[in-house]
Amino acid sequence: MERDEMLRLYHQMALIRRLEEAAASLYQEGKIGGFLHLYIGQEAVGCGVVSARRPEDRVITAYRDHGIAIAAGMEARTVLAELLGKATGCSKGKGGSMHMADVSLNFWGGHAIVGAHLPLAAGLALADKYNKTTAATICLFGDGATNIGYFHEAMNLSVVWELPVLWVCENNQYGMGTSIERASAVPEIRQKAHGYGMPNARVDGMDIVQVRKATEAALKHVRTNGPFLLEAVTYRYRGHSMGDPERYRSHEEVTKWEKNDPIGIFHKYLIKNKHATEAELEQSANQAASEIQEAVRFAEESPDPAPEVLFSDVYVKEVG
Amino acid sequence: MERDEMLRLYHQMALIRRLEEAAASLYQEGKIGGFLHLYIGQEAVGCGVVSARRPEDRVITAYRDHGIAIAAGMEARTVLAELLGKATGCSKGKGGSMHMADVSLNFWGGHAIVGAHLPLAAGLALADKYNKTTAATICLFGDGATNIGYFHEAMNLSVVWELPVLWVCENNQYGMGTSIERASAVPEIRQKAHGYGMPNARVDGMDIVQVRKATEAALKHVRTNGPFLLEAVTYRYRGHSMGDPERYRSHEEVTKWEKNDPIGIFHKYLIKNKHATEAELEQSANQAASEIQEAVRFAEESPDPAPEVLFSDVYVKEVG
Amino acid sequence: MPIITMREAISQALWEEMERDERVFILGEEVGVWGGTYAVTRGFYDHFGPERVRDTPIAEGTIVGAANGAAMAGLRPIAEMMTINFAFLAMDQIVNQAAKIHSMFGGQMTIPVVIRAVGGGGRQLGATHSHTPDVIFAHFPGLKVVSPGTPYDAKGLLKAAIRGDDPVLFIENATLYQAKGEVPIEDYIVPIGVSNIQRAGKDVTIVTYSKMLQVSLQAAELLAKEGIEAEVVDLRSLRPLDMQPVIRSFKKTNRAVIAEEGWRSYGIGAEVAVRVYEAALDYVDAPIRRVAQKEVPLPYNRHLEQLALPQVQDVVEAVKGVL
Amino acid sequence: MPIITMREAISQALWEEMERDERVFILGEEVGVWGGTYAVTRGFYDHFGPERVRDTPIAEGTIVGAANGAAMAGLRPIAEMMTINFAFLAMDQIVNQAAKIHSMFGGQMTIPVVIRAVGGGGRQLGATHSHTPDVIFAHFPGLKVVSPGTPYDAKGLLKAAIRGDDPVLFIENATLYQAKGEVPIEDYIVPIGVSNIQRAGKDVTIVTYSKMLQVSLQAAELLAKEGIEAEVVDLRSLRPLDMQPVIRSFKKTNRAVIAEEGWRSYGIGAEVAVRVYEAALDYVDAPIRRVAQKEVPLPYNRHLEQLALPQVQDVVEAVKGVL
Ligand SMILES: Cc1ncc(C[n+]2csc(CCOP(=O)(O)OP(=O)(O)O)c2C)c(N)n1
Ligand SMILES: Cc1ncc(C[n+]2csc(CCOP(=O)(O)OP(=O)(O)O)c2C)c(N)n1
Ligand SMILES: [Mg+2]
Ligand SMILES: [Mg+2]
Repeated sequence: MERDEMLRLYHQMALIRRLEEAAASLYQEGKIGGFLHLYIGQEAVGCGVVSARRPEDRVITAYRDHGIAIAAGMEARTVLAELLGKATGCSKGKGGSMHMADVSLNFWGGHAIVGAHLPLAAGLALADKYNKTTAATICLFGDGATNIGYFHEAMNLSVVWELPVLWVCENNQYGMGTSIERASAVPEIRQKAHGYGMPNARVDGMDIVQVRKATEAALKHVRTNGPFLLEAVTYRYRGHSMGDPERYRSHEEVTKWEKNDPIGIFHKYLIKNKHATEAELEQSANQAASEIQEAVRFAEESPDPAPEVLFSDVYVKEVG
Repeated sequence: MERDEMLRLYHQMALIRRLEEAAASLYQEGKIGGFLHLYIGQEAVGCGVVSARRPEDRVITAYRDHGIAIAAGMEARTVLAELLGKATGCSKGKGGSMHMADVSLNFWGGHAIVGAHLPLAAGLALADKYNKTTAATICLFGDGATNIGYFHEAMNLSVVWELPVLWVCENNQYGMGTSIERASAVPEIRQKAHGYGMPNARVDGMDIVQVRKATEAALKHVRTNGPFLLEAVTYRYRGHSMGDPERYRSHEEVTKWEKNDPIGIFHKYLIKNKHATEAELEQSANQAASEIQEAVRFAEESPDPAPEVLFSDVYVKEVG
Repeated sequence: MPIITMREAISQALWEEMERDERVFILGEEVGVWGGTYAVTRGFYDHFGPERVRDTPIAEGTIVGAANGAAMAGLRPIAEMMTINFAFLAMDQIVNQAAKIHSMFGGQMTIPVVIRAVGGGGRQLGATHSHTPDVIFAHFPGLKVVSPGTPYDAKGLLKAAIRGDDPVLFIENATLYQAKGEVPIEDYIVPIGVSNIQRAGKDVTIVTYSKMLQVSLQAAELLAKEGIEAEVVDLRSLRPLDMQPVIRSFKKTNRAVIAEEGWRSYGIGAEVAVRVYEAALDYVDAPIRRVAQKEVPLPYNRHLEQLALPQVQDVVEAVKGVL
Repeated sequence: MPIITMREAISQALWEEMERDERVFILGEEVGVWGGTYAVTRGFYDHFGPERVRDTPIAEGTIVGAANGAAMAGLRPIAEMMTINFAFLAMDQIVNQAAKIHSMFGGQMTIPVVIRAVGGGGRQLGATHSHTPDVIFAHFPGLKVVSPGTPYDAKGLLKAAIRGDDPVLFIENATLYQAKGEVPIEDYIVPIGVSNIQRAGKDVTIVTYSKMLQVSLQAAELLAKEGIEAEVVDLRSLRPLDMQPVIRSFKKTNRAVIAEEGWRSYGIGAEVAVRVYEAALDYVDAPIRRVAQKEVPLPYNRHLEQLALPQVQDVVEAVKGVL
């Protein structure tokens, strides 16, 4: 990675962290409704993975999607506007937290039914193959999603059809309150690739440098040889969504992982390797904070969608 | 295996063969409707697997179920009566070819939606575990069924819950007209067990002695350690169902496998090891033929269900 | 009689039935350690243990499928779909296995399974998470479909479902969990398939169920202030569908409004209205009106979502429209 | 005009659209090498090759899901459900993804996917394989649901579905594949969402679609012999539902029968009847009758199955009942 790219990613991770904190506050103020799933703790995965793509590579993920949206190039204010259900949001206020997308950024959403976007990803990749392009599709999903039938069907199909898709499991150890040991037959997600004869790797998802490197290698494979399963081991510091009683894990466990903070790790790495000074990083972080402040203002001041928008976009051409 | 047991199984295999031939004729005569999936060529799997069970062990399978019904102890005439839709059929004429069952024989059907009975099998096994019995559930399914989500979910659940279930894949190389190579990411079904860390074995499904032995070992494992995946490599000599144009395989391929006929193999084995004489086996085969003749007569002479039966058994107690 | 919430009523029914019958157990996502996503099974895991309160992987088809299998083998499973939106993934097991197996094998097997599913919109969950698809399940013979509107009915109907031998889809509405009502201490059941007059009136018949029962009762209060006395009939069960109280009421009022939360087209209201016309055409003084959800995927934005959902005022206006 | 079968008409539509537009391709179980379970795509694999006629593993949810994804990316996939019974396994992708994605992301993505599915009973396939569940799909806004009753309509509607930008569930009836009718050589489309008078009459309106269109036309012939002239309206599309020709006909005849193959309760007939009442109550001379399937899981036995399915005679009697 170039120095500039590293600083860009550091800033991006900081931006996501601030964004999610702001979202939590707005939720508590009652300005965001529905379910809100924060990405705090997992920033290195999204930023590391998505930054390795070429512009023609598609990205698709589950409902824990704010961080991925930012990594894909969405502006924080567009994310926040969508969270507030505003007309200026990426989905015009119709999608909300779980349904962020920007097709012009090759970011295909934000999907709320666990596992349902894996076949969608297979289809996106199929289209690129059909059109004989060299684009790959990057599909992110959680550890819990690997137990549903969709996962199996999509893995299998991607191998049988040699689809250019990179499957990225963000293994944050829990699907809601169910630890991987209580839900999955195997303790490491990468093992599931064996059942499909699919090449695979497991990487420390708290270390963006590792994630980036592993993704580059995986994407190289995908472009020429078809699907690859990358497992990134990570952790979410907050509850599954707002209002999670968190009875399923101990405070100690969370604290232990917080010592491994992905932003902290990257910070140390940048300083140690003299890619940046403390002052530069502090400035970057401060800038992220003010960007978010500005973005919140934008979102709050944006208008709600007009009432008649309710009936638009149900069909491409309206029908009786 | 005792000599008596071997002769019983030889007879059973011959009986199934004759039964299926009779069914094919009855279908051509228009006396059987719907779909008809014959078991010809796969007899060693069903007879070998089911004969290894204890009476308390449950058996459940897919729509290619006539052979399994016989192996589970159903009389040929009850099978044929069901095929003809008669009131004397095992399902009172309501189920037909794809839905044979006899709960008193611990045979839980005959299920026509590919993969749907795998979760049912998990549930049957769960009940035995819940009730702290030592019974196992034997669930048979095809190679094609291993690509659907149900397979994955049921495999995973059986490991997570340590269910006493023996998964038996009758790999006859095709799901309808799609060869395993064209539908499955891995060429051997047993490999799929790796994704669940599940013990597994692959056995020559044309050789009943091997099948029986493998099943005994597998069931032993299941009773104490939970699920096991047994792959039996076999072949169906007839089309997928009646009316299959069979454009997907060559005549030579079928002929090659016919040389491996499971009844022929067992025949040779019994003679070679002096378990039986040619005369004994011939008599057994002849007896099977006349049993089927008799069973066809019974089925043809049996009455149709009364019209009012249409409305019975929709609910346990009729409701308005 | 104690006044408790819908959540408590459902929780009590589950608890008491598990105490009463060892064959009853619960399986689903987050029903155990978490205590139920909507806190309905809080405390169950500690009391009944992991064998009877089984957390599952995320695999709806197999949650219902395993419940069906366990039911075939004589247990009485209660399978929880975290929300009814995920029941689409278990559709085959619900309408094609649970609903058919008893009949298809000539009555040999029974499927005494209860599938609990939380539905409804109004919480800004977006289009995929806001369904009220009750009608599509009610279309299938072999299945029973129940959806209570009061704590009393919730407890009594759920007990009936658990004790019965048929598969039952038991649909709860998330926005009703806090609704309160009187529930006796003593054991009771409410039989499945009996509609119920929730409010007597003489001017118009409002037919409804679940969340829209509460909305309709509020509408009836407003109408009463204007001197219009609405009779409110709660269907409680969508299959079997008991039309007798509806017809009886209609023959008295000659005017009806049907209020449901789901989409209008091919909804509950269509069937109910047609049956009224079939049974009482001569009594019809005005076309029966249907109050339902606007026919769009529910949007996230709060105002748009509320615009799409049927409101008290919609019921009031529909009533005035038939008078 | 050439007279061809429904099977040929559908096959022609697929073939011609694949020739016309490179983005159109087919995926499903046995669509390729086998030539389609019902021989609809026979010859396609050899002509268009394995990239455009894609045999899939048995995985309905992912067949539709991958089709949805490919559609999002600009292709025009035609996903085949070998039978509509298996569409329950793709329910989430059909009603919760295909039907919502365009709206949910504010119009950014379109899902120009066609899902072909063969349905219907009468072939002794047993309860799980004999569904006519059209109504449950028609309940979902965002999806279009089409089900033709003649070769002409099949070809024209399928072409419209393929060329349109919305997700369409295209339901065929297996017992209609041999039905014959005139189909022009020239390219044409039949717009989705337009009902059609298939037979003019003045005494009664029969509203129907798909297989029951043929049954209703036979009934109309029998009735004509008794001097009763039935007007037969073919809905062709269940969502959007075009009621205008129905209402217009009803205002003339004042009597209606609705004939569908699926179960009565919460069926197509309920919605159609209610809309007639809503629009033309003053014209109603007799309660509208519904002809439908008996409310049981369809049994295997031929006689029982036929007893359960709506027959020509049932339509005749229903008509006499409303006269
Ligand atoms: C099919 C389906 N079932 C259940 C849910 C409810 N649900 C939402 S997120 C979630 C946990 C998913 O865990 P995982 O895949 O590990 O992702 P994470 O939340 O950890 O990022 C569940 C059960 C859902 N959205 N879809
Ligand atoms: C969910 C589902 N999809 C498709 C079908 C149609 N179908 C019936 S049998 C079959 C092939 C199954 O192959 P396999 O599992 O290998 O079993 P075999 O027929 O070889 O015994 C298919 C596709 C079905 N019954 N259910
Ligand atoms: Mg997780
Ligand atoms: Mg096979």
